[in-house]
Order: sequence, then structure tokens, then C-alpha cells
Amino acid sequence: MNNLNLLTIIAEEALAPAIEKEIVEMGAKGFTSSSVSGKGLHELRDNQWEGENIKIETIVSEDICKKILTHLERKYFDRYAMIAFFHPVNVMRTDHFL
Amino acid sequence: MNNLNLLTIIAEEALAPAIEKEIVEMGAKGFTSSSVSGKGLHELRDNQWEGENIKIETIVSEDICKKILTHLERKYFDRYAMIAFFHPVNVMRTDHFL
Amino acid sequence: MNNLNLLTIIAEEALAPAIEKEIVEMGAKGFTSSSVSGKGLHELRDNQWEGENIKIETIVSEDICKKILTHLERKYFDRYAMIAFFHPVNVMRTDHFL
Amino acid sequence: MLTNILSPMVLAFLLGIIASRVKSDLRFPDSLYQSLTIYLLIAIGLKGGHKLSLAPFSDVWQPSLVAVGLCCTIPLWTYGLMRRVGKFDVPNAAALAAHYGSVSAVTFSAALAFHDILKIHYEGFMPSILAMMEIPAILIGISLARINTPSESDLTNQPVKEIARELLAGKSSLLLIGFLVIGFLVGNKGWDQVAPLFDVPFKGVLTLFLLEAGLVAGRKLSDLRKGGAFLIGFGILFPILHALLGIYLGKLAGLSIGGATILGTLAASASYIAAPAACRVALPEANPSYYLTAALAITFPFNIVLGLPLYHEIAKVICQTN
Amino acid sequence: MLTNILSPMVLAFLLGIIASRVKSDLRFPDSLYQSLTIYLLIAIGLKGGHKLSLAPFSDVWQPSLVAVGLCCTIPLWTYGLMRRVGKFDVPNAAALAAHYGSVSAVTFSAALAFHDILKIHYEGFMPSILAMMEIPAILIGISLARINTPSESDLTNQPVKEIARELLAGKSSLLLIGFLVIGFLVGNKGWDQVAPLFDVPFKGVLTLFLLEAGLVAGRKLSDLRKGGAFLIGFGILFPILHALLGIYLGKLAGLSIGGATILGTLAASASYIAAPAACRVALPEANPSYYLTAALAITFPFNIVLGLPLYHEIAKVICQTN
Amino acid sequence: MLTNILSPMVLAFLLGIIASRVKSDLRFPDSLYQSLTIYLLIAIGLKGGHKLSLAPFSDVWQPSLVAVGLCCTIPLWTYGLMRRVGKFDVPNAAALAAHYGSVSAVTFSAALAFHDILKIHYEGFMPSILAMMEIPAILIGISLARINTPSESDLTNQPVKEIARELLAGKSSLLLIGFLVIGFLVGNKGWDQVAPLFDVPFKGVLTLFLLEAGLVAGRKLSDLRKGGAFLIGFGILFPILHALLGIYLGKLAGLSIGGATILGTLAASASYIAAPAACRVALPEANPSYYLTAALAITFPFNIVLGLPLYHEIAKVICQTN
Ligand SMILES: Nc1ncnc2c1ncn2[C@@H]1O[C@H](COP(=O)(O)O)[C@@H](O)[C@H]1O
Ligand SMILES: Nc1ncnc2c1ncn2[C@@H]1O[C@H](COP(=O)(O)O)[C@@H](O)[C@H]1O
Ligand SMILES: Nc1ncnc2c1ncn2[C@@H]1O[C@H](COP(=O)(O)O)[C@@H](O)[C@H]1O
Ligand code: NA
Ligand code: NA
Ligand code: NA
Repeated sequence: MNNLNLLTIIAEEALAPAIEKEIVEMGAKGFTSSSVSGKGLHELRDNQWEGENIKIETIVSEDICKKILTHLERKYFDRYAMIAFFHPVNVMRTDHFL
Repeated sequence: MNNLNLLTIIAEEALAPAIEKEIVEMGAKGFTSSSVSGKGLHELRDNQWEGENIKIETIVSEDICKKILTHLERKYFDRYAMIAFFHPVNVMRTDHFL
Repeated sequence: MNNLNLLTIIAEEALAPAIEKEIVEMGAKGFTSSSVSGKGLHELRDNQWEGENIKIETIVSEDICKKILTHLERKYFDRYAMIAFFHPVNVMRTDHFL
Repeated sequence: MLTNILSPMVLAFLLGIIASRVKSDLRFPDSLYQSLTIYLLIAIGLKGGHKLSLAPFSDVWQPSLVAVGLCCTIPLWTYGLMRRVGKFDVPNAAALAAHYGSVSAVTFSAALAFHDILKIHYEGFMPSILAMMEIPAILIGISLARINTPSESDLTNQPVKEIARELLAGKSSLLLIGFLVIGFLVGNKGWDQVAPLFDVPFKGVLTLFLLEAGLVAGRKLSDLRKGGAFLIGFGILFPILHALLGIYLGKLAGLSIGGATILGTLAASASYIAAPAACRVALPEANPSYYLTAALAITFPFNIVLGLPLYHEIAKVICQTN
Repeated sequence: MLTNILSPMVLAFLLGIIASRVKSDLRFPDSLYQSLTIYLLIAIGLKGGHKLSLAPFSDVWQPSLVAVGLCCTIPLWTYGLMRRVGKFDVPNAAALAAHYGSVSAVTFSAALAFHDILKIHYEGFMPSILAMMEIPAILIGISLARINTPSESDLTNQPVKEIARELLAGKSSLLLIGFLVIGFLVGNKGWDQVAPLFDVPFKGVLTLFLLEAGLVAGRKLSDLRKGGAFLIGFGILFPILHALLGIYLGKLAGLSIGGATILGTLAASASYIAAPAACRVALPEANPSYYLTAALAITFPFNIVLGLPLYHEIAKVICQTN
Repeated sequence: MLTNILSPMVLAFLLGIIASRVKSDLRFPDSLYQSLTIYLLIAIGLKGGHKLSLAPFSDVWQPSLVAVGLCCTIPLWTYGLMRRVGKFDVPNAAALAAHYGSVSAVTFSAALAFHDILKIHYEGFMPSILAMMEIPAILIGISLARINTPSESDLTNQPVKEIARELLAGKSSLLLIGFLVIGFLVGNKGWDQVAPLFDVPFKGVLTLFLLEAGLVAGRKLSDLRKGGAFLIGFGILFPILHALLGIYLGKLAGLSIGGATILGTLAASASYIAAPAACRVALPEANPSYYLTAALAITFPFNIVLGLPLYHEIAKVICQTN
């Protein structure tokens, strides 16, 4: 289907290059990244000594969203500080993202 | 209910430590923060002299979302530059957030 | 209608002052900006030499959302690295945004 | 006066104001501003501590007493005037009292540079005076608001003791006091190790900082009308009054002309780093437009550009007549 | 030439290129890059202004005229060549014209350092020449595009006057011109206050900056093929031509060998701070791949590494034959 | 020992710890931390390269051999001990081995400063030793984990060769080795150009850096109980053991007292820049609480405050008895 989701990944910043590469390989047409700090089940991650988090947002079709999530789950979820979530969005120029 | 919301709080950065502490106390399992600038009914907030804003995002159940919003409203809304909004999201590993 | 949308614009940062001015002129009561990097159909935008992106978020009514999108499309979309998308959000203090 | 205006520091400040008036895209990255602040506080602290270690205690205690006296009383009359003459409400009057009772480390630095350039001697331990004057006035200002507000069991009303703790642990007093102690302890050998970074390029860094201060003050200028004529008058006349007092008492306490002028400048200056942060949290009902505009767009430029040479002239008169 | 390549500045630039080719995770934080830019512009301005205050006006006006002449004409023939030989469309040709007519402050700094190291005298007022040459070419480039495009009532077409205003108020010319004036006004006393920060460590900071420049240029190298052989040839041959012209005219205008070489280097250099920003806004249809690649990945490295010693040799020949 | 504790560097570190214990809001902006790291690595590299260019090769090769020998064997027994005595699982034991085999550039800098202050001579080429010791131990640690884990066709298991490449291209070794080479090549003339930025204010910058290190170490202190008594004992005793070894072997390899002490300090130090980053990616199952706490909250403070004077005394004994 062509409904578009905004998929957000928050992960240890050391993973940023790998994840960005992989989501593009799996079909995302682009992504937007920013540096964030945060806390979850792991330690507080808010400084450069111990590492901060990266927030990667990508607008993708439902299929690709699912594909990326499956991949992330298999490769990263058990081992790294990381969460991922998504919700539908309305975009201008749908074909930009497909 | 266990439906999860992404609750976003944008507030004067001086409030960050207090808000982060309080949302965790009220049951949020984690949060993600970043530094933003902005403008609303108060002055433009875009520099360190006058202060910038913090954006705090937390994925929480509907109950806790409501609880946090009630608290924020009571304690901060009239006195500080601050907004809060939320919308449902789909997550991987629901139990991570409950 | 008074349903509120969170409209997100990601664009070359050189456009930030213009876009921020224009969305306020078109009726947005506020906005929140942050510096992000990203990749889409244009080049990777992740450093100050070649320029990064700005992410502008504004909570607006459906009407104003449409108005802003039409304006962005006419003025910027063909010429600049830029995307825009929106989705409904629930806010505290609806009148803050109208 | 011309020597002051033609110093790189003051010109950089004016350039900053111009830049923001012509809507230049010149901006300092946030972290540069924060880094410069850290640098200035450390540099002031280290040098002050080093000089303090060389000064006999008998020289220090009297000026210290006077300084603490000044910063504890200035908020009182400032509050009174603001309430009665300025017709401000409690939180705004208290916030202004806190700001004008406290001190500005950058104005202080400019005063040091001013004296260095004119080769006028001043007491090296003045930074310890600066450190003493920062916090009390803020606490008094906030307490004034608490006393004069019908106490509700408000969940935002942090106890004053807690505020005091936060101020003491706050960035600016922690660095200032911490490095005063460090400068005091390390002796000449230690001082020589850090001087190339924290002393030699100090005036250059101050120039950079004042450029940034000018950028912000320039933007604030458009808020002047919000404050109105009263705030402008207050923001200029009160500093002069406080300077007079500081100089006079400084002289009585045995300070040199230079030292007295610097004490006067401290009394005249208004805090815009520690005080705004504290007031924002403890007095959220006070409107930053008032205190930030007064401190940053009126008093600070006045002190830097015209105040310093004026206070110097005043000090010359006072010290000669006595 | 070896002395140039073995300078810390050039080696740091090459290290930066290597780092980005081996995909190092070395990155400068954005705010460090911005801070270094601010530093360089202030430092160049202050020193230039200071030296200008020592130079008789009669020495300055002829080179200034030549400089302005150069930066107003270079865009014209660059545009023509790009349209006819390079087969570029209007916006791209105009953007390239703007970039090559304007100048690079970092290349300029490297030229100063080059001469300092070889102990070759040059006129101290050269930074004022740099300041003059920055903006006109950008305006001319943009105007060329406007003239040659069928005017639509486009809401993006900012009037050129407005662009001129923004460029003048823009970070780089504001700092450069502002601190030229400050350096001019403050005299020796003022200069001594800022020199420990803005003069003494200058070459070290330039080394840092060139490391970062190398990182970016290295990444751009992979875009070279997009530009193609024409752009590479242009990015090397035109600078040499412009340098020749600059040196020759500089000599006629009475500059020393060193001064003429620096004027030549300015003519040869392509802007990659002010021009890209302005073109992005005013000529969005121009593709940054072309102008950024040419300016940053071809001309800049060529000038820094090979151009400087080459221009120096050319200057020696020209100045001896005359 | 008092001279060490009363140095500005150590006091700043302690102030940082205090600041974080009293929950001060003092924070260094991320980009300041990154900038200081870049500065330190470049400064160490440049000076080391410069000094290396002045040293005869015959002086260098023996200490180099010893250094490489040390950093390749330390991980082996550390791993063994962690597995058997500490009862850590494979990834955690391997990560600790990687950290303690590798070295800390900041501890190294503190050791240089310590010797400078006491005016004790040491070999100028020590930074090249630092550069050699950084990476091998990390690779060995990671390989130990790979060898001792039942290999699954895991998509996260990067080949060790790839990890080696990333480490070599990684920020810290790239800057260190790159500027070692640059310092080596540029000669006295080049050194004079960069020394005002990269040598003169070095101790001041180190003071700033240690303040920040203290802030982080202070926060980590609360994690100490998670590590438990074993980790505390290990984090203090092993460094002393490694220092002893380093000093003794350094002496055998012909180093001066100062040089031997610095080699000992290197052996004693634990990496907390390169190693944590590498382990996080290559050994995600290892818990950062263990290795970061041990390296940053135990060994680093111990080395900086007590270790340095202790190793110096040890070196005096060892070098006199031989
Ligand atoms: N409930 C949550 N809401 C928002 N962000 C979260 C939440 N839980 C975790 N995070 C973010 O995800 C990162 C990794 O999470 P974790 O793996 O739980 O440590 C944290 O550092 C936070 O930035
Ligand atoms: N309509 C809006 N859309 C997005 N962000 C807003 C909006 N209104 C306010 N904000 C953000 O919330 C902060 C505080 O808002 P205010 O209390 O209205 O000044 C502002 O500085 C903005 O960052
Ligand atoms: N599919 C996408 N998902 C998230 N962000 C995107 C996407 N495509 C583009 N962007 C962002 O929008 C900017 C401009 O996009 P573009 O015009 O496609 O180069 C990029 O630099 C990204 O920051
Ligand atoms: Na005061
Ligand atoms: Na040019
Ligand atoms: Na070690």
C-alpha cells in the first residue's frame, strides 16, 4: 500500500551510520537525523563521554516501514539502547517518498 | 488502556530537569529530549541569553499521558512558556513502555 | 474546522527566516525550530559548509495548514530541498493555537 | 572617555548592536556563548584567587564587608521604589531588586580591562568581592516576593533554602568560587601554567564576548518602549547612584581609587546571567521583558560605554576631596 | 614549493582530505566550524585595520581600484565562457561567475601565512582589499542571471537591492568590515590588547580550519566526475589566469612583490562562504554540485597547495621584468 | 604528592567531581568537549612529532618495542583474571581487557604536565609511544571475545579486520598519528607557527578538560556499587601493577626516569575514548556500566590524583636500585 508512515528510530548514536545506510538500502527515499539525549531502560544518555542518542525519522510506505522494523528488531533491539515507533502522516508530493 | 501515545512537551529549558523527573515519577518509562528554539504567545526564544526551549518526548499509555498533562497544566501552564500535545503511535515492543 | 494539525517542514536552513515569517503571517500562532541533518532526493545535507536543514513544526488549524502548504508548494517546492507533512494532534488549551 | 569608547571591547559591543539593528545573520553558536561564559568565570576566578593569595587579610575584610552590605541593601530600596514609584507588582519589583542587587561578571571584566588600559592600579582580590556579591541579592529579592505574597500551598513555591543551594551550586558561582580557591591554592607555579590560556588572551576573549552581548542587547533595544520611560530612567540613574555609594564606601574601606571604582561598578551593574535564570524559576510571574530589558539593554550598555569613564571621574573627585 | 607543502597548514589540509577518503569518523562539531569562521574574520579584520591605520592613503587607493576592477570584470568573462564553452544554463553560469569573482578569506589567510613563513614583505592593508572584493562579484553574478532570464512575476525573485543589503549585513562582510574599522580606530594600545588572542595563535587556528576544510573538500572529491573534465580544467586554469592578471595589475598599482602575489591569489580564489549562501537563496535553480565542487574541491585545494608557490614564482618573473 | 594535588589540573578535576556531587547545573556543551578532544590530540601529536624528529632512531626503537609488547599482553592476563576471578562473562571480560590494555591520552597529558611542573626530563618522543599503544589492545580484546564465543552467523559480527580499519581511521588515532607525522615533517619553522596555539596554552586547556572529566567521573561515582568491591580493587591494583611493569621495562629499554614513569602511566591508564566506542559497536553484549565505571570513575581519578606521584616514587626506587 502507498499509505505513508513517519517511522522514528531513537538509538545510540554510534549506530547512526549503519542504520542510515540500511534504511536507504531497504527502500527509504530519505531520512532526517538529529542529536537527542534521553533515558529509557538503559542509562541516561546525555553526554558525549558515554554517548548520546540519534533520532532518525524517515517517511516510508507501510511495506517498507514493516521491513525496516523487522530488520531493526533482528539486528539491534536486544543489544542496544533503541526504540522505534511510527504513525501515518499526510505529505505533499507523495511520489517523493515512494 | 494500553494504547500508547507520543506526548510532546515544549517548554522553557530551565524547566527541563523538573519535568523530566516528574514524568518519570508519574510512570513514564523513558523520554527523549532535545534543544529547540521557538515562538508562541511569549517572546521568541532562540538564544542562550534569554533562554531556549526544551522538547521532551515520551511514549506513554493513555492513562499516564492524561496524568502528566493534568500535572503540567496545574503546575506550569499559566506561568511558563509551554505547550503540550500528543497523538497515538505504534511501537515495537509495547512492554518497553508500560 | 478547529481540528489541529502538527505541520512539519524540513528545508534548507537558509530558508528558515523566510518560512518562519511567512507561516506566522499566514496565521500560525507559533512554531518550534531545530537544526537537523538529512538526505532525500538532493545531496546529503549534514554540515555547515554545504548547509544543513531546519525542521520547523507548527500546530495549526486544518485551514491554515492547507494554506501554508499551498504557499510552500508554490514558492519553494520545485527549487529547494524541502519536504512537508502533517498529522492531527491533541493539544492542551486549544485556543492557544487558534 | 574616548579611550574607553575606542577600546576594542566597547567597539565590539557597539558593532554587535549595529549588527542586530541591520538584521545581520551573524549569530554566535549557543555553545560558543556557553564556552565563553565558562572561560570568563574561570579566568576571573583563577586570577582573583591568585591575587588574593598575595594580599594580606587585613586589606580584604573591610571591602568585603562593605560589598556584602551593599548587595544586601540595594535590593531593599530597589524593591521599595519599584513598588511605590514604578507601580510594579510584587514579582516584578522583586525580580528587578534581585537583578540590580546582584552583579555582572562581564561588566566587572570590562572594568578591569578599563583600568588595565589606563594603567590604574586596583586591588587584585576584587574578583573575590565579585563572588561575594553575586548570590545574596538574588535570595533577598526572591524572599521579598515570598514575604509579600499571600502564601498559597503552591507546588511551585520552592523553599528559599533550596533556591540558595541551587544558586551556590549554580554554574556561575561554582566556577567563580571554585577557581578562586584553586587560584588561591596553586601558587605562582600553578598560575604560570594556566596564565597563557586564562590571562594572556583574556581581553581578546572579552572582546568576542562583548560582540555577542551587543548582538543580544541590540535585539532587546526594540523592547525598550515596553519598559517605558520609567525603566530607562531607572536603568541609568540607579546605577549611577549605586556607583556613587560603592565608590564612597569603597574609599572608606581603604580601597585605592581603582578598587573603589570597581566596587562602584559592581554595585552599579545588574546581573543578567545568574539572576534571570533564578528568577525565571522562582518568580515565574515576573515578566522577563522588564528585568532583561533593564539589565541587558539599558544598564549594561550604559555601564560599559559611559558608566565606566564616569565612575572613574567620580572616584577621582571623591578620593581627592577626602 | 616544498616549503609550502611542508607547512602545518597545508599538511593539515591534506590530512583532512585523507581522513575523509578513508571514511574516518573525525568530524568538527558545527559550532566549532562557525566559531573558527568568526575568529578568522575578526582576526583578519583587526589586523588589516590596524595596518591600514599605519599606511598612507596614497599607497592604498590604486590597489583598491584595481581590486574592485578585477572583481567586477571577472564575473563577466566567467559568465560568458560558462555559457558558450561550458554550455551551462543561465543560473549555473551566473552562480559560477559569482563564486569566481568573489574571494576566499581562507585562501587569503593561507597566502598571508605563506608570505610570513618565507619572510616576504607585503602591504599590511591587504585585508581591506579582501573586504572590498567579497561582495560586488556576487551581486554582478546574480544580476547577470536576472537580466538573462525572462522575468516572471516570481515571488522568489528578491530585488537585487535587497540582496545587496543582506550581503552587506551578512556575517562575513559585517565582521570583516566591522573589525577593519575597529582595528583602524583602536591604535597600538588597542591592538596590543587583542593581539594575544587574534594575532599570536592565528596560524594555529588556520591549521585547525584547514583540517576541517580538507575534510569537506575530501568528501566533495567524489563529486568531481559530476562536474566533468571541463569543470576541472576551468577550476585550475582560470585561477592561474586571474592570478596572472592580479599580479600584473597589482604591480602596476604599486604593490610590492608580496602584495601583488596576494592580490593575484585573491583574484584566483573562489568564494565558498558568502557566495554559496547567497546563490542558494537568489539562484536556487543553480546546482550547488557545480559551484561548490569547483570552488571547494578543485580551486581551493589547487590554490592552497600548488597555486601559492606558483603565483609567487610568477610574481618574481613579472616584477623583475618590469 | 602535594605538588601534584595542588596543580590546577588536579584541582579542576576535583572541582568537577564536587560540582557533579552537589548537582550543579554546570555542563560543558557537547561541542566544547569535542573541540577540546580534537585540540588535545592535535597538540600531543604535533609536539610528539616535532620531538621525534629531533631524536635519534636508536633511542626510539627499544621503548617502542616494549610499549607494543605491554599493550599486547596486558589484555591477555586482564581477560584471564576477569573470567576466572571476577566471574565476568566473555564480552564483559573482553571489554575490560580492551580498555586496560589501551591507553588514555588525557592521563598521558597529565603525566607530561606533572613532569614539566617538577622539571623532570622525559623523552620528547613519548607521544609516538602513546599512539602505538592505543589500538592493538582494543583489537586483541575484541578478538578474545570472538574466539571465545560460539560463532553464530550473526549479522552484527563485523570482521575484526574491518574493526581494525575503523579504529585506525577513527578520530583519535587519525589525529594523533596524522599530527605526529605533520609535527615530524614541518621542522622548527613549522613548529614555531603552531606552538602559540598548540603548545603554550596546553596546560590551561588540559585544566578545562579535566574539569569536564571530573564532572563526568563524579556522575559515574554513583555507579560504583554496581561494579562492586572487586571492580574497585581491580581498578586500583591493576594500574599499579601495570605501572610497575611499564617503569621496569622502560628502564631496561633505556628510558630516563621521567620517560619510564610516563610509560608506566600509559600502561596503568585505561582508555575511555577509543575503547568504549569500539566496544559498544563490536561487543554490544558487554555492559558499559562495568568498563566505563572502572576506567572513568576508578582508574582515571586514581591515576591523575594519586597514581602519578606514586609512580614517580616507584620510578625513583627502581631506577636507583638498578
Ligand atoms: N518511553 C519512552 N519515551 C520516549 N523515549 C524513550 C522511551 N524509552 C526510551 N526512549 C528513548 O530511547 C533511548 C533508548 O531506550 P532504552 O533502550 O529503553 O534505553 C532512550 O535513551 C530514550 O532516548
Ligand atoms: N502553534 C505552535 N506550534 C508549534 N510550537 C509552538 C506553538 N506555539 C508555541 N510553540 C512552542 O512552545 C513554546 C512556548 O509557547 P508559548 O507559551 O506560546 O510562548 C514556543 O517558544 C514554541 O517553541
Ligand atoms: N523520506 C524522507 N523521510 C524523512 N526525511 C526526508 C525524506 N526525504 C527527504 N527528507 C528530508 O528533507 C530534506 C530535503 O529533501 P529533498 O528535497 O528530497 O532532498 C532532506 O535533506 C531530509 O532532511
Ligand atoms: Na549591582
Ligand atoms: Na576571485
Ligand atoms: Na593501559
